[in-house]
Amino acid sequence: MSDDTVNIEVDGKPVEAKKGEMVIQATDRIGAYIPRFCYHDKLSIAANCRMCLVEVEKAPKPLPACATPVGEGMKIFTRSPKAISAQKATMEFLLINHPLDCPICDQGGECELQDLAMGYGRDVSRYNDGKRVVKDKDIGPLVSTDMTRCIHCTRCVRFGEEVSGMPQLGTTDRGENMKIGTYIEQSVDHELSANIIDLCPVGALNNKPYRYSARAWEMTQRATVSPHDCVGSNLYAHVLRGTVKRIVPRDNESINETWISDRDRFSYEAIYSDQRLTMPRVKESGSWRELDWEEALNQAADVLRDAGADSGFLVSPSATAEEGHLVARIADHLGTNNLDHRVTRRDFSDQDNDPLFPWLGCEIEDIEKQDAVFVIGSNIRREAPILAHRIRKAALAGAQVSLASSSEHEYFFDVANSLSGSGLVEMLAGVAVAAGAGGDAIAKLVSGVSASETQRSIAASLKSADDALILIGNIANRHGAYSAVRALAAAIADASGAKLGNTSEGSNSAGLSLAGVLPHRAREGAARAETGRNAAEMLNDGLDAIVLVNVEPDADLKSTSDAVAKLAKQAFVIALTPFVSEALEEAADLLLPIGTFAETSGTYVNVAGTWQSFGGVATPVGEARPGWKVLRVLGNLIQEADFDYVTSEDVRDELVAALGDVEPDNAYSGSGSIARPNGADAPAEEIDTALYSVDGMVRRARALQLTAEARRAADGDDQ
Amino acid sequence: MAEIQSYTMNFGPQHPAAHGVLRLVLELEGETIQKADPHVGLLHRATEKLAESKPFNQSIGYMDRLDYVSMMCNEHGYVLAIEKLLGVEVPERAQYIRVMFDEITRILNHLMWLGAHGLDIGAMTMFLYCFREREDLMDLYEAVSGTRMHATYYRPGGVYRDLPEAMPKYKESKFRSKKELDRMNEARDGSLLDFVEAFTDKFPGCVDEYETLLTDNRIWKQRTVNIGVVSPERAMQLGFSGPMLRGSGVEWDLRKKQPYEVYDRMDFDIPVGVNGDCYDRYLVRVEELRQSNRIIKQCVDWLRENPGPVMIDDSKISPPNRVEMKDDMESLIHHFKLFTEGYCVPAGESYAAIEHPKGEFGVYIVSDGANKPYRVKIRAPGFAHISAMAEMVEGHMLADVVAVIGTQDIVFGEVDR
Amino acid sequence: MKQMIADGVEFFFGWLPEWMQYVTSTTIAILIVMIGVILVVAFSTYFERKVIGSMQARVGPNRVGPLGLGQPFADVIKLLIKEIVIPAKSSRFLFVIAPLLSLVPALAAWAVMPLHPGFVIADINAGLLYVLALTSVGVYGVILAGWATNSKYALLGAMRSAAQIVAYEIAMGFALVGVLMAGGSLNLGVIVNAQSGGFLNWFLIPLFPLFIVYWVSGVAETNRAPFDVAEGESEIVAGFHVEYSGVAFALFFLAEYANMVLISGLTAIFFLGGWASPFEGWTFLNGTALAFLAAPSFVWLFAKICFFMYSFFWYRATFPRYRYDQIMRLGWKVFIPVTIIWIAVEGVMAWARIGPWAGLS
Amino acid sequence: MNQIVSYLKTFSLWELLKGLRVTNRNFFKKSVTLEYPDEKTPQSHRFRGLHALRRYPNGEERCIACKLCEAVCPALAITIESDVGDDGTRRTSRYDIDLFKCIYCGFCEEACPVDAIVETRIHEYHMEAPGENIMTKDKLLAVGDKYDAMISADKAADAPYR
Amino acid sequence: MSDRCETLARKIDERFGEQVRRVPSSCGELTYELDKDDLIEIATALRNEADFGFEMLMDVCGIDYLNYGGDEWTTNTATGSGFSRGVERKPVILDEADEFDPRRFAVVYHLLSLHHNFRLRLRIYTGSNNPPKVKSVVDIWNGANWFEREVFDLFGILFEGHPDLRRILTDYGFIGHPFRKDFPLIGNVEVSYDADEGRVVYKPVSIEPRILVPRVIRDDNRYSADLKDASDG
Repeated sequence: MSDDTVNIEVDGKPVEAKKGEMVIQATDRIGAYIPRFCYHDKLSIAANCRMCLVEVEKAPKPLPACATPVGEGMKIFTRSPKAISAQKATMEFLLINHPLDCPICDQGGECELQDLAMGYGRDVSRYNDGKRVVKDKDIGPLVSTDMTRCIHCTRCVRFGEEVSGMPQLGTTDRGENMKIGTYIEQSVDHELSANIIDLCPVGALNNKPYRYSARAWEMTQRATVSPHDCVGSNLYAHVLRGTVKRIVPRDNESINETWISDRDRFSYEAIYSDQRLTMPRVKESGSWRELDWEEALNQAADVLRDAGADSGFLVSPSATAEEGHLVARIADHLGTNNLDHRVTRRDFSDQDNDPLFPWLGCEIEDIEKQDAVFVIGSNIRREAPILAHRIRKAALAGAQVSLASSSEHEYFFDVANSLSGSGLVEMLAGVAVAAGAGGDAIAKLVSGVSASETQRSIAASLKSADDALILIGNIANRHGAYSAVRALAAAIADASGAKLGNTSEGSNSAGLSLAGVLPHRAREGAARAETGRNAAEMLNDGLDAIVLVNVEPDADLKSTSDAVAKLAKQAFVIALTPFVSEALEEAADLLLPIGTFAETSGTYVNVAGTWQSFGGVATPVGEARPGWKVLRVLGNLIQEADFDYVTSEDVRDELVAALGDVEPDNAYSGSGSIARPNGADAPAEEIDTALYSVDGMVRRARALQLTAEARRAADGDDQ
Repeated sequence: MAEIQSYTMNFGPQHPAAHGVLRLVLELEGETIQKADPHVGLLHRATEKLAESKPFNQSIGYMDRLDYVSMMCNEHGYVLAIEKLLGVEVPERAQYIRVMFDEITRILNHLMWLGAHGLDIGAMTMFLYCFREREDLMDLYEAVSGTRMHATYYRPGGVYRDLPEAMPKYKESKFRSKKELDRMNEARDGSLLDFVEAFTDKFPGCVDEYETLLTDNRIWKQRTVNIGVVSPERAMQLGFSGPMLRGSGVEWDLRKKQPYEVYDRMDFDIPVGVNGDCYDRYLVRVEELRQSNRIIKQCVDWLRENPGPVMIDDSKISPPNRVEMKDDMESLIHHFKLFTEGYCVPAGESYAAIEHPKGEFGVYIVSDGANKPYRVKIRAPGFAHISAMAEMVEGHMLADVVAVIGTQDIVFGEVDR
Repeated sequence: MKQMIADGVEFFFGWLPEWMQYVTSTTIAILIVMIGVILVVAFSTYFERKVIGSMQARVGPNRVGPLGLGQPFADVIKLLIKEIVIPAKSSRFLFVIAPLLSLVPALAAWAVMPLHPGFVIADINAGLLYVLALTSVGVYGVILAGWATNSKYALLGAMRSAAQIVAYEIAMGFALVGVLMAGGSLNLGVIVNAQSGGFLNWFLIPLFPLFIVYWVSGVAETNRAPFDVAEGESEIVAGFHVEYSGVAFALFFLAEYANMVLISGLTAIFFLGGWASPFEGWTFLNGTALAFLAAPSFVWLFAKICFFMYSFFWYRATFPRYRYDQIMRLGWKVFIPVTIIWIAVEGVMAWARIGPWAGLS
Repeated sequence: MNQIVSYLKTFSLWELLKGLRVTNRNFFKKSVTLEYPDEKTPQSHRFRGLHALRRYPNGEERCIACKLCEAVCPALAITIESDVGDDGTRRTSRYDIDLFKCIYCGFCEEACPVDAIVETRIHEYHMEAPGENIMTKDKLLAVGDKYDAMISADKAADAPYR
Repeated sequence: MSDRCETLARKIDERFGEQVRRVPSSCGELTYELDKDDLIEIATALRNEADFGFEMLMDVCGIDYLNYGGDEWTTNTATGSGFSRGVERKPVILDEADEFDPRRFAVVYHLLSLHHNFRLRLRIYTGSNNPPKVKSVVDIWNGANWFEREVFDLFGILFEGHPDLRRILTDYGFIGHPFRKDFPLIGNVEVSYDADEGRVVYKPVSIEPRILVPRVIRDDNRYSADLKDASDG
């Protein structure tokens, strides 16, 4: 028995509790359930619902379990007559002002108030007077409000203050008149804001797009993984009769805790958008004709077979590893090395030094343990809101967070050092100098650079920290001088002892790298005999056939401004896509409908190197089919041998077996001399991530597009 | 000369006297049964498995459909098992109502049996006379529950609604004079209890009529006496219960021996047979008709005197009444949760047996604390009886098979479940 | 009446040769009887349903036409347009011929039935033997139907029917021996005449046990309840005609009812004085408006047939069905001894000149 | 003596004649059956027959798509799809009852918090084509509209017992 | 009643000692668990010995304890995660394992003594064999014949010494044991008439499984006497 434990007794059972922890934490651990509304593991303790009253021996009154620290020898009774009657009384008060809304309330069935009223409350009310009514607030397109139902647990308020850092909800007035609301009429638009839906124990805050469309008891909960960012947040899809009705978080302490970003939560709407491609289509003398799968696939196979080595594959970074593996195999069979998933990258010059299995540099949950974090070229809140949340936690815990990016982004914590403006390479060079980095690789980059105050401070923070992390973000990834940025970052990491990590595009860049969807490197990591054309080159050089896998030429090929026109010039473009858009219609010649992440099974390898497989959760819309199946049949048709996979697991297992045990590793071994980009070579602009246009699904999610954030972005584009 | 061989005959499953879907594979020598092999299961609906997938209350309606001629008795067994696990006490009035309707059901069942048994043996008029009386009882079912057969009336904690104060009446038509209409509506002028009482007054006369047609009739006796004889020891060995057991001379009636509800306050006798043949079982059942009539009368008298609640006053188990549900938060929540989730029954197991018209109807429920039963096993009396079919018909003639099926009072709803 | 027909024929067809006139008049007589019988049969199905319905506290057919009187025609039409299903493994020829075999004898027997004083199609002296012969032929239809169907149920029905008819034919024959002893002739008309002189002269009274035996055997012969084991609805489904449908079934149906009417008629003729009035000899009626009551007439025969038909229905509504072996026992072990004993008793009566023999010297 | 009587009874077919008397007596009694489509047996106002969806007196649909009836339906005969209605309230966009699945247990009616779904007294209905067994929302509302008076009266009569 | 129950329990404990284990019951019923090897010996004694005289076997019932205590709706993890619930149903996979959890399958016997007016429940677990096997009691109580056939049919438990162990309730040629918890409610195959082939054919089921109410286990105070109105008037 160590010093930091105390012995208590819960309902006659001896329990060992940690010193300083609350009674409710001890009881939860042993599974003795105490009812509660306001208490939440991830939030501070408010003790304002009073539901968790328990009897404690020698205490004159029942005590709230969530706000009573354990003490040696404490005897707690969770189900004694006194505790029960205290809870019953609390319940009665809570229900006094609750409206008779259950039948029309979306929370009905999953409502904590209902459950506790059943389990801990009276069965008939004694209250006969009128009930309080509270005016509703409009807090945006994502969260619907019925504030009359609110029981003032203040979880949402605490969430705003403590988790998102953006305190948009608060309480006004007190006693009977207490209300929860926004101080001023404004929408709640933080990228994590919709988590308050999950937090609200009653039906006051609800999911607006999902409003009234289903009941908790009829939906099947199926696990899946977010396809929108490199975190791979764990999700549950709630499915009714094959249709995704809503997405909720799946707890995973090491990835997303209990939170998910709004993007993950609401993107499912796109599955049922008008722009879904429901039948294969072919362009014949300028007009589109629908055709059946057999004909479509035969045509695609014919085109590819004819093109042979003169074909190319552009794969979305959010394609599953299975899809990547199949693409790579088909490309092998055709004898082409023209395949790439790095559709947003512009600088391929140093690609041979790309890590085989790029990653974050540390586990996601370890970010919050860092003492210093240096984020390079990233609008991290938009790229990966969950990572941003972890960094915020680190910052709140005292970590020095430094930023270097083209523009200032808003963060809800104190940023230690911030560098902004154009010239990312120069900024980093200064830090490198300050950190004392040197060596061949960056010799040309740092020559003649001197460090500013901020740069020195950044270097110092990294060097002095026990745990430090340097994170290269997506702005840097898309940077015209990415090679230089990476070389510098690696040098800084080397010099300061910090870990080097990078976020990546899409949800599966790592998986696709491993699968060999690269022009220069095959599946096992072996260099290809002949380096094929990379994403940019494929567009620029005419090919006989180009296959787009879940890539929209106008929005996803960010590195090339005129991708649509370039593709339209290609001989034959086959697009495997869930959606159809004008740009696709212009660029492609054959459209094959594939499923979105919800309709296909597959595997994503997230930025921390975790392989996460998921099954299809929804019935595919129309004639759409899972991408891997389409590729499988295509492979069969072009007579690739050993291509008879029955399930996506077969594909994955083959890939995993081929990879052996490759570990995530960001070690940079560049030795070549990377030239400093001069004025002419420097890219004109850096490409920021827009929160709600990262991929085809998000762009078509109705509710997300109605948010202030999306509207702002759209206005920005218009300018 | 060729050797004489027995031959096989398929009796059923679409045979008019098979009482449903019994398939009997008979080995005959001439018309004499050498061997009988009953095949059951053609009506198997996996009620027990279905019940495992539904909250407790939702299966009540499926219990009706087990033995579809004694609907409420099936419900009774099921709700009793649940009540045992929940440990709740049913209001007294509900207990009397249950007893009354159990006995009404017993009469319904026995009338159905008598009619069908008669019809099998060729006395077709019997069937219609029985149905004439059944009609009144069906009206009673309809008056309390809203359906004539599948009542869904018993609930854990009581019965769904109290007895109505008025019976529906015949309406005028061009076929009936005013006087005739008044005569037809005479018994319906008062409450349901008046109607029941009028029935109990006239019913013994009806039984006399049945008996005149059958009891002494030499053809009836020839067809039933010494047919399908089962000794008391054998009856116990084979797991017989109800009239099948009593017909063999074993005095065993759960209503007397292990009284449930208010049977211990009822005054009635248990008829017992002597020879254990079809005729004795016939006599036992006919006498039960009279005894049930007595019990009903006693219930009517009590129910008249003692108004009161018919459902347990605990919204954790039974939904609150509708008026409260509409303006009371607690009640609405309980209503909502009870109808969407049902109530959870404490973990444990219980076996509730009732004296069903056909024998011991037992419901064994295993609960793991969920809102759905973990396992429901229905011990249907007919299942044990029909398993003895082979033994009972061996050596008899083909026509006796029909008499034995009749005497066993088989209903495939419960045998196959 | 037969004379009337002959006169009419002579009037209209006097130009024909005499044998042609004879043929024509006989044909007309046959037609009258046949149509009459078929109508009676048709309506007896209706009345059976009505009677049994009433006994069972229900209404019976009441939808087709006033009081449901159109029901028989509706049934006929339905049966006529229904498909005849011939089982694949049946013997087709026999399957088709069997219904005819059972119907024809039932109708042919009417040839010797004295329906009205002086009206009988074939006034043959061996009428009683003819009747016995024809009723025995009827069973071949049943046996063939059961055998040709190639179904175990049908075969069982046929065997039951065969055994039953053999058993009861003997009892019936013996009962008729008594009648012919009393009547002194095989000619049915003579037998009827032997019973003239009021109901006290009917053979019913001296031959009461024979009457019972004959009547019950008659019920058994027609396969009617409580002896309907050949059909045995609840045992062997429909017995010999289990696979018959449409017209073929209708023929069996017709035959059964024609047989019922026939048996009713024969019983009336043998034991109830046929066309004779029960009030014959009530001289005080002479000259009054009720004089017709005493006159022998077809109406009386019809009334008696109706009574027996009602009895058929009545039994069906009342009694359970015998088991096959019990019927055999009744036939062989009860009825045959009873008839033999009563024939002996009759012999004594004839010797002692009592009863029907009183007038003999 | 008894034996003699019983022999006499046996030979005189006494019990058979008694039986014949019973049936003959009934022959002359009035039948208990009714002329069905023209007259009907009494029907309880609790009768559970064909379903109907009701409206408020102002014509507004009662149903609020709470789906209690769907959840409580033992036979899974009810299928509801709900959505935000034109006026922003909770409404059904589909309400199907499969009459072939329905077991007429009355639970839907018991569960409905707004008395929208009811089981009426109507029990004489038929279907002619496959698919007609599905009572759609429109059909249910039509039944409710047509028999509104009867339904209201029945429900009012039974209200004290529920 | 309960006195007599206790008396019987005492007698059983005395007579069989370690061979039987009493299972506590909340509703006054007497349940014993015993080893399947002891079944015949104990059953014979229970029937024959005057103290017990269980001359009737009312019921034989199989139970599959595969997911006993499992629920489909997480109801009290609201502390950590959200309140949004969906029903989690594990995909049902037919069990092909060679071994089972030894306490997975049980056979329950309901005995009745007319003489003493007692009821008694015996439970045996089948052990880990696949297929599970127990001894038949048909020789002790002839009425067990069909009950055991039913258990065999629905659960696949074999009864050694049964004279005629055939399927009873399911179709001729049925595959699987439908009451096992790993057998899907909608079944595995459906039958339909195939006009082309001119016969009835079996196909994999095409209907979607639909269960609306999730299985929920609640462990709260709802039935606690203290929650009743009596305590606060």
